[in-house]
Amino acid sequence: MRNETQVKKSGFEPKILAFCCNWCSYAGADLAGTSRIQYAPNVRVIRVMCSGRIDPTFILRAFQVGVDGVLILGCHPGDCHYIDGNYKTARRIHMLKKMLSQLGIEDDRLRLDWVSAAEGKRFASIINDMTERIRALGPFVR
Amino acid sequence: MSDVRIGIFVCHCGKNIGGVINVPEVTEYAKTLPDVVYAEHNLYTCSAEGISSIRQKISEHKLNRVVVASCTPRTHETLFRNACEAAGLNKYLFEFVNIRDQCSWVHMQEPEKATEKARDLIRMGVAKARLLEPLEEVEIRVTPSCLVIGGGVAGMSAALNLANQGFEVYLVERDKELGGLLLNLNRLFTINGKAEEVIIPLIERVKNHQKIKVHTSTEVKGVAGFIGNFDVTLDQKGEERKIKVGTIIVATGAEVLKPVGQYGYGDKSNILTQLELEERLNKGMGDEQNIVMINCVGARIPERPYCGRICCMVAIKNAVLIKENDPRAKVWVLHRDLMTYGTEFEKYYQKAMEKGIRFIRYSLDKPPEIVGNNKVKAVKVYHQLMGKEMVLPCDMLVLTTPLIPHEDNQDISRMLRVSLSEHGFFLEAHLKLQPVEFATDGIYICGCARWPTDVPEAISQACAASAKAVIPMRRGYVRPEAITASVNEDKCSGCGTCVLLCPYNAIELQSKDGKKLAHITTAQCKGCGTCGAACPSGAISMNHFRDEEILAQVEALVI
Amino acid sequence: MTLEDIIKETKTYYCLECGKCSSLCPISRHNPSYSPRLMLEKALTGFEGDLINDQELFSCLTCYNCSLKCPADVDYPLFMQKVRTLAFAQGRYGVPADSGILQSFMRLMLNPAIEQRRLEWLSDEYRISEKGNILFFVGCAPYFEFAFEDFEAGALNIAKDSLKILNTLGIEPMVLADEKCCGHDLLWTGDVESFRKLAEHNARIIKESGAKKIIFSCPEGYRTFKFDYPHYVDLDCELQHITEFLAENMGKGMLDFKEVKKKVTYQDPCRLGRHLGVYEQPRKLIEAIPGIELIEMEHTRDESICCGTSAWTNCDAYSKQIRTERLLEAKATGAEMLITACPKCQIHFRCAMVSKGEEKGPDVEMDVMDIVNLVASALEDNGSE
Amino acid sequence: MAKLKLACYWAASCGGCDVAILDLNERILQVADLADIVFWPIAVDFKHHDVEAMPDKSIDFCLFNGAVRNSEQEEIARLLRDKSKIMVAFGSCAHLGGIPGLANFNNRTQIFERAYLEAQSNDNPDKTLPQTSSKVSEGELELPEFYDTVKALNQVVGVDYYVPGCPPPVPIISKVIDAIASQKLPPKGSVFASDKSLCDECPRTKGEKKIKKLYRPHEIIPDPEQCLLEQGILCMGPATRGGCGALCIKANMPCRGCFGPLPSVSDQGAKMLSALASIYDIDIKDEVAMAQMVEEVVDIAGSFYRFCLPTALINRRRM
Amino acid sequence: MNNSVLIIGGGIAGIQAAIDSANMGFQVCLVEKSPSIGGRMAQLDKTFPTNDCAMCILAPKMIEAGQHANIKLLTYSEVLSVEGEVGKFKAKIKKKARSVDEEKCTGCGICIEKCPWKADSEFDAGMGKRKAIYVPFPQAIPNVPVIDREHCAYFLKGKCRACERFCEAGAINYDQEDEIIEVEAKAIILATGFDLYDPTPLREYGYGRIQNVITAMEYERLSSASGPTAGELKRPSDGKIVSDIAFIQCVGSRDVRSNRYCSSVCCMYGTKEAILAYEHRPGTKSTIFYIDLRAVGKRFQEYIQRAEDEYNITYIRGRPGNIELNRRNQNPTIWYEDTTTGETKSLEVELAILCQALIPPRDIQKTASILSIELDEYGFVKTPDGLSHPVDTTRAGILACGCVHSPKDIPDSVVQASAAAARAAEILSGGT
Repeated sequence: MRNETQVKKSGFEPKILAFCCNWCSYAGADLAGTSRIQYAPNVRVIRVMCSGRIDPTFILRAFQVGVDGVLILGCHPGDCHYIDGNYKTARRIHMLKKMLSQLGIEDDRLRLDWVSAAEGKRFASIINDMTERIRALGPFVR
Repeated sequence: MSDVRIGIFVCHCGKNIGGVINVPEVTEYAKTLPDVVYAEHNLYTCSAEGISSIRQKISEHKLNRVVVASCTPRTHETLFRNACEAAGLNKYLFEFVNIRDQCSWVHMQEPEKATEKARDLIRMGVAKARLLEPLEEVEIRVTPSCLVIGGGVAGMSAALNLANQGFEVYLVERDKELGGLLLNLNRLFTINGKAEEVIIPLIERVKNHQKIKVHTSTEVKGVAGFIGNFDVTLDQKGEERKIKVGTIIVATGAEVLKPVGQYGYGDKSNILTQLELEERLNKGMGDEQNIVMINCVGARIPERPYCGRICCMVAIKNAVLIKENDPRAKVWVLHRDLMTYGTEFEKYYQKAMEKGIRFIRYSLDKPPEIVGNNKVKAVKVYHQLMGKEMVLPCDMLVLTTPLIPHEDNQDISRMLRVSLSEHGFFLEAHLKLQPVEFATDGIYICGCARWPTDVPEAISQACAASAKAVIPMRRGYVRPEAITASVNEDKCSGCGTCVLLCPYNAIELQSKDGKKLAHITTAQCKGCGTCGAACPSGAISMNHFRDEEILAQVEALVI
Repeated sequence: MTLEDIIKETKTYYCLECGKCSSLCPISRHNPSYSPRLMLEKALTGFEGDLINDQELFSCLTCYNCSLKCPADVDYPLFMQKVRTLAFAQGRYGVPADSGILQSFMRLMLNPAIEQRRLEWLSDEYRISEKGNILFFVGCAPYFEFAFEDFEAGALNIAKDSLKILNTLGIEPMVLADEKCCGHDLLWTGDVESFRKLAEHNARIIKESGAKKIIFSCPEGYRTFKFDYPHYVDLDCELQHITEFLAENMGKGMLDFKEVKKKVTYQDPCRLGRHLGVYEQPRKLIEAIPGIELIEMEHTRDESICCGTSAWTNCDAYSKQIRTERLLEAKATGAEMLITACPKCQIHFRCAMVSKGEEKGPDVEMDVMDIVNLVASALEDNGSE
Repeated sequence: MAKLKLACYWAASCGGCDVAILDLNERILQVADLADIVFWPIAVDFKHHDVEAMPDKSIDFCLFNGAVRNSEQEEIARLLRDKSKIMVAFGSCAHLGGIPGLANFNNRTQIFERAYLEAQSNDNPDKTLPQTSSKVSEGELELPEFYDTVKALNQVVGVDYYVPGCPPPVPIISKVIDAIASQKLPPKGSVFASDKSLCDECPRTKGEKKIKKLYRPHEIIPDPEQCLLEQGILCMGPATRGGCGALCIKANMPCRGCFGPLPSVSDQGAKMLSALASIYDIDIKDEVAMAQMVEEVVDIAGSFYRFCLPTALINRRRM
Repeated sequence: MNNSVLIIGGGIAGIQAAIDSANMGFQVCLVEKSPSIGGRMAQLDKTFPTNDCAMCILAPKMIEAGQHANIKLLTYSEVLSVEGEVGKFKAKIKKKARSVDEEKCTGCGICIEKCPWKADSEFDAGMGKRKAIYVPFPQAIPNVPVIDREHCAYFLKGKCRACERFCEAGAINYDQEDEIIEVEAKAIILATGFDLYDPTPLREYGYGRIQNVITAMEYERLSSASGPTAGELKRPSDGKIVSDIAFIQCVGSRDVRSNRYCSSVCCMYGTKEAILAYEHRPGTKSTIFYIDLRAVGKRFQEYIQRAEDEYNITYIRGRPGNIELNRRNQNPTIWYEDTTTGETKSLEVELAILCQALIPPRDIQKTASILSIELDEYGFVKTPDGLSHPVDTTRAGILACGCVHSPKDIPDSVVQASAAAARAAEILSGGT
């Protein structure tokens, strides 16, 4: 879990945007809630019907307006409610990460992961892990 | 854009939200957001009085956008959308902000952070709400009639179930008469009843049912349209007919694999498939004394990895019939696993053992070998469980082969725009959630066309498919959620990037005054947004999740 | 009786070839080349020759450990018995133990001309009667005395103590002078004809004696009279093992025991346990003796492990290993004495603890005593010692 | 009616746009009698102070090509903006930042080190670097300030119309001239190109948009008829405005996106990446294939932002 | 309730039949014995052959059934009697007192948090604990807790009342009584699922005697994220996380001494659970003892092939004789004959899992007599004309689907449920 001293010292509270798909990761986030699993408050979730809906433009725009990190959470491959939306997401994000590295944006600032509707604990651990990584990287200065 | 008047309702949810987030402060903050004309917080927005408050405030403040900040849309979005609709506001002008399951419940020890997060989330919700557009759920009328393709036991059972519920059925069968695979079966396992005893009465009931129009030696040439409005062209011996149906059930069955080139099949006279043995059993057996059956011929091999599910039972049933016909006959069944699953089949397997039928397990890497040039004289088999080679005298060799998909599944799949599984059978929408439905709405699948099944399973699937088809037909209309994609033809350059991305084949390039443009069949689109995200010209917009709306949320994240 | 008939009678055709019998068989756990399933597969696939001439055909202990758990309801020991009958008819038989002296005793008894001096051992302290309802079947105990020189078979003591206990209960059973071997070992090694002769003889003399009830101290005799004789002779007497009889009558206060401070464990003989289902009576009897602490072995009751040899045939290194392991299991309970209820178990266990010259004897020392001797020794010594 | 006053300027660009104007061939005469060129450093000898002397808004229209890379260019851009009624961003550099915009992958320090120190051809033992002002015997020399980030024209001054292309094709230039001449100008801010992507006018036949592998142009001889992207060649056509008449495509070369993004697209690179990744037909569980995909699209940022890095959402590399 | 169907059993089959009938416009009354619908499938972690999580499949259907206008949920209720005949059935249903007012309760869960009394959780197959006032599992529908009167201090000793004190909605009502509800229906669908065979009688396998011999359902709860060990495969004896395990197929199936039939699904769920082990801890070694590997459904064979190639799973054809305990490290030692080589060997593993048979629900006799339908020789529902009317029972108007009909996997149960709905629809529109 996050230790308090680390936060106080640097004082930097990362602002992280997460895209969650309605059927799996959003449901997993809700399950973390119903199971009262506590995690870092730095993430704001935008719900989309499928991770396949996320246009790389949204991610670039997020960094442009000063978000410190972007998290894409979709269904595990094979679980997608729309059969294979998450397969396209995987390819897009994989290519986008390479492009971002060329633009000097650290790899950890954009992360793609899979969370099923029953993995509340996994959702929380991803959020905490992402918050720590972004805190280590420091604020995203354009 | 008419002047936007947003109303926001923040929920305490008892202590669940209110206990962590400073709801009054957040509500005051919401009031400061642009275009927010009204904001209130209540103990339980989802309760009866919460709902009535929303309806009342919509008319009172002439709200044309509503934002509710409370639990999770997955369980309560429908509830609040209906409340808006009841107050005369289009239900898609509603945005849900999750400040319980994804905020108060998970940041209990950090109330100020939780409150700040709630403020951000509400700001994002309002930013999106401001750009929401009213959407009409397009009501698609459903013609209360169904096309059943395939007149086997599955097709006929589905047709009967539909007709008995008063729906008109067109039963189309490629062959001259109804019956399908069961016509040339002698007996059916488990109850050992004669195949005719099942199929003949079924055919009679189908033929005499005035609600069922039977079209034999007829093929389906083309299918256009979508759920509720399928325009089907039939080809009856060259003469074309057009019919209009609301739903389609595919029951085209499958065929028995002819194991040409395996174990000498085709060039040795006393080698048959189980199907040919059925005909021999129908007409009467010769005086063969030693019968050897080899199971898993052409199945569970790298080229065809699946198990034919019912071939073991067919083999055992025929073996029992041979023994009953001539107890002195010696029957060996060479197998690689005996798939007599369930209560009935296992009992039948025991009955076979009682009758003296002997089972030998062989392994894929040491298959049986045939002895004899123009006729099989013996079968050499390596008994895997004894680690010993055996030579079985053999007057008749029966090869048990699996059911394989018809070649023309490919054409039907392209015609109906439904997909095939890697084995060549039809691919259902979801193995567990929708086992007898296709991903495309309004088209259903049952029987061996979906996967090799025995008669009771085929009839169950047929009734299930009929149940699914009856739902839209009984209601008379379908109202798919308005979250669908739409193409702006002024922006679309017809590059075709979107066409193959759609898992539901809802997009195709149509030529319009000389130019190729993408066209989306709204009824088939499920609104996943994959095409919208990929369209390089930004010509596809996703209703209720438009680029502008999502970008507004992104921009609102950082003040 | 062809192999097919045997398969039908013993329902061997139900075999699922699952190997559960092999994994439960004490022999196949030690002898890698022995698998009851393979034996049976040879029958199912018609390799009669291999089956009949198989060296291991006579290794099966017929201890029922496999059939009791067989998911396909195959009566394997009966299958073995029937196949051995086929084999015997073709001159096949197992390797007799102790160079066949026991078999020769049995065969001698077949010869009517030979007079047995059977009751030599019967001193007058044991009161028997000419006429009566109850008959005590002595079995081959007298012959066992001479079969084994290098250790004390102790079979005769069992017979003596049985009489002693019966007398204490006021019962003076009949003991027949011309009683012959019950034929158990011959039947189980396939010599059905000899078995029939012995069965007919015994039935005749018992009928003549007018006995209504026969008490056995040897479970093999008890099983043979109860399950096998009915197929060959008709003899309607009530049959009971002595432990059953004592357990029934113990309660009447006739047997009062003195304290015996001893930790013991109990070996369920296959015939008494799995064949006949007698598990509780011997235990009730042992625990009735004050001061006795009965500790169960890990494999007990219907899961107890056979003493490793049956019908004096195919006793080999593997049988020795089984016995040794069983003794070690007995020792592991911390008991000082291993109680059994079958003269043969006692002989086999004692024989195992004696080094037979070629191999080093096991490092297991354990007193092995029949339950009858234990009970007799625990009686208040008002009777003659 | 009085002849119009035309100004042209060549900021951070290659000069191709100026040459393109001459490509009008005989039509240049029509321009000559339509307008007087009052400022065009490459072609006519008017000086900076001449422009300063002109009254504001006296120039009818100014064809400004080239991006803004240093303080001088910015100054002149502002000057011409004040002096001209219509400011036209002429060519990719002014419109989107163009090829010079790719310098945004580096900053001044890196550029100077490379140019003046590391470059093998240098002979610069005492490592001197250009300074905005330096004292020499003749007196004080001044140089314009070299910015870290290259900017497109509309990031410095207001722009009325955009003429895309590198260089803008002749038909479009003449269309601009006619529009100005006839005073029938499209709404402010519009781009003289098609609102649809190049695919709309591309002569090649389109089959299934599905690619297994991407080839560099030299690795494959493409079929002349079929869509290049479908043959596995990276063609920016789908994400680029049409209107150029598919010049490159007709020369059997893929489009490189010089006409910039479609009207409703805010980042050409992001959109092309999204389309390309979506139609890549590989199994995401196959790490090798996924790594292969990223390798095959050589220099992703460079290819997708070849002409429009300065106007992209993330318009420079973070140092 | 003119056009109405009574559905008994709220598992995946009952839910599917209810949704289909309701979507066809009929009124449905769904009766479920336990406090929440969801049935056996809710206890599963993942399901074969797709390995997608059971709850991801089940929750949407539960929510749809819970919110459907045409479906009346009667949970924590039992059918007492059924009179009449097809088209005119009258059923008496006892709705047991939950001691919580369903209208007022908002499912906030404070009462559960504050309740100090614990009991064995049936949902966790006895592996974990639950409170006296409880909801069987987090996603329960209806999300209204129930007070287990046998373990609640108030009902036992009249004190505590903690739940009442903390409940803001004032929903706790200790003197709520059982209610008898009359329901009319034209057709009845029986979908009461199955129970699991208790392997204790098979003493050779040591279940109940050897701690580290557990049943497949217990394993499923261990592996499930919402289970007692939050998904960590800790073995019962010392809580050690296991990495070398073995599965024994046909425990209680294809066995004269228990059930002679084959339970159809154990081969597949055995492999699935072995795959779960590998997923939880890559490198875990699993051995599966089988006699016929019955992978007959869609993509089942490939599933087994992948299990062998990628998940370090070894298949041995041989049915183990017995399991002995290695006292030193509490490891079960499995004795078996590898029938493909004829060798009798033993394998010591850290955890042995018995793939137990599916048996008819324990109260099937009572249900059958209430509905006066006949059962087959194994205790499943008898289908008189199995070939042409696979979901009918011996009584007109009463249909059966799912595992109460005979053991089958989830896809087949869902198909049969829809088939039962179709047959009921035929009856409701005047057919027979």
